[in-house]
Amino acid sequence: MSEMNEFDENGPEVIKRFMYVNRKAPYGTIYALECLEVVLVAAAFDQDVSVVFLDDGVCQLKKNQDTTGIGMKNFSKTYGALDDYDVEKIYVEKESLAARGLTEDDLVIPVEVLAADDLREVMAQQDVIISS
Amino acid sequence: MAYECNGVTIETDEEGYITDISLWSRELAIRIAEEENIEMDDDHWEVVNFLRNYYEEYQIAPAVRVLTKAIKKTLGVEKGNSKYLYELFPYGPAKQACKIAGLPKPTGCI
Amino acid sequence: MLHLINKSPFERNALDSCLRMARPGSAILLIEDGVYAALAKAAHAEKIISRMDDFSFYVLGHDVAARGLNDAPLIEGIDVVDYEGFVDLVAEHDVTQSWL
Amino acid sequence: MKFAILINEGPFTHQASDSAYRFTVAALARGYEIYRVFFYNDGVYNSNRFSEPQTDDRNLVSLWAKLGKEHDIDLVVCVAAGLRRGIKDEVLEDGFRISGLGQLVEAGIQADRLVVFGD
Repeated sequence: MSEMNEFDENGPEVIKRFMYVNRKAPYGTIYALECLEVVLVAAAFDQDVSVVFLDDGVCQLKKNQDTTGIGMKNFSKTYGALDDYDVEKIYVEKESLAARGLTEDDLVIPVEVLAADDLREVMAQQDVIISS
Repeated sequence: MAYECNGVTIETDEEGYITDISLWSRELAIRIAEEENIEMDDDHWEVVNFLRNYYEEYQIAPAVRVLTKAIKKTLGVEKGNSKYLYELFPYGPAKQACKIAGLPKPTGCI
Repeated sequence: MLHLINKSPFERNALDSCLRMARPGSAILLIEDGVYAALAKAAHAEKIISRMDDFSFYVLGHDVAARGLNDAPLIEGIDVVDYEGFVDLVAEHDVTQSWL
Repeated sequence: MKFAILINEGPFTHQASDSAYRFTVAALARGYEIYRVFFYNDGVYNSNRFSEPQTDDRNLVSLWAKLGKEHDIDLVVCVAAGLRRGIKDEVLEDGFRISGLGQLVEAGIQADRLVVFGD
């Protein structure tokens, strides 16, 4: 198994701003889980990483998920580890939350809630945008 | 591959991680450790228990650097460093400690 | 920035979200089922027509033709490109965002 | 200029892989370098050498393999997504290789442009 540091020869001279955009709800499709897996790996490359949740993507962070009845892994707990992985820029679009009747208090982790007008500017500053 | 433990056969994947993590037990951990030439002492258990608690909370086996940092936070700097962890688990805290703890392969391996 | 939309506006909200989140001055390219948003007579046409001043819109001609839409009028002002034009758009813009 | 491509859907069900393929061919025609094509999510199925579409249909698996060979393109299949879906070395078409997700991030770092094709 290769663990971190293997790619150190590539960096840190190139630091790019990577944004991972989540627009899909969890469980109905695998995209939310596999995007999270990318983010956990991406965290090991000394890049500027941010994660965005908008549209149905905000539902990934809903508290109180209980997957025992559907037999799938409850990976909403894993968002709590993002801080340990040094992923600190986590943005949620305000309008998407409101449209789904949710507030910041409904989310599993502390996030930065941004209005579309502000999130737009953060998105515009990225070098690489990976959507799933 | 499989482990025999208390008369029960416990299946693993190709790399020796048990495939049904609900079948883990302390006895099994000792069996896996034997296979890895590790004799479990309190220090090994401390790390294995830490990993299991981490998994319980976050549903992932942490990458090595994350594990090291998290151990440093809870158990102190003399244990939260890779030298200490590699002394306990010579083939790596991920490869061996997670395996012994009955967890999947760490998330965040490149 | 270049935004890629590959969803029909009748099926998903990708176009709506893109129009909400994209910074004016961006380019928006409709591909695959996204090309249905380019039809002048379709119910969603106004969404694009009303934003013509904010964005430059493009549509992938091969996807239009494949869907039998060469005989349907497209919204005036949308540029039709081929795959090489698609490549040029990606090259011209620093970042490409796909609205999957 | 170097391009990297991310493909998140398998062949046949979704047009993503077709679009990515045509885009890649056009980028090469324009003289750009393709730094890497990374196959993720169901995109890993693009490497399954046991795919046998009808003979009058395009075979994306062999199209990718052929294009990769002709232009020396790094075709990388994600190991984690692949294992989940039974895509291992035993079923891998020649010209593809299996590697970690880090290869996607590294492509994002090294390439000037990353284009994502998916659903």
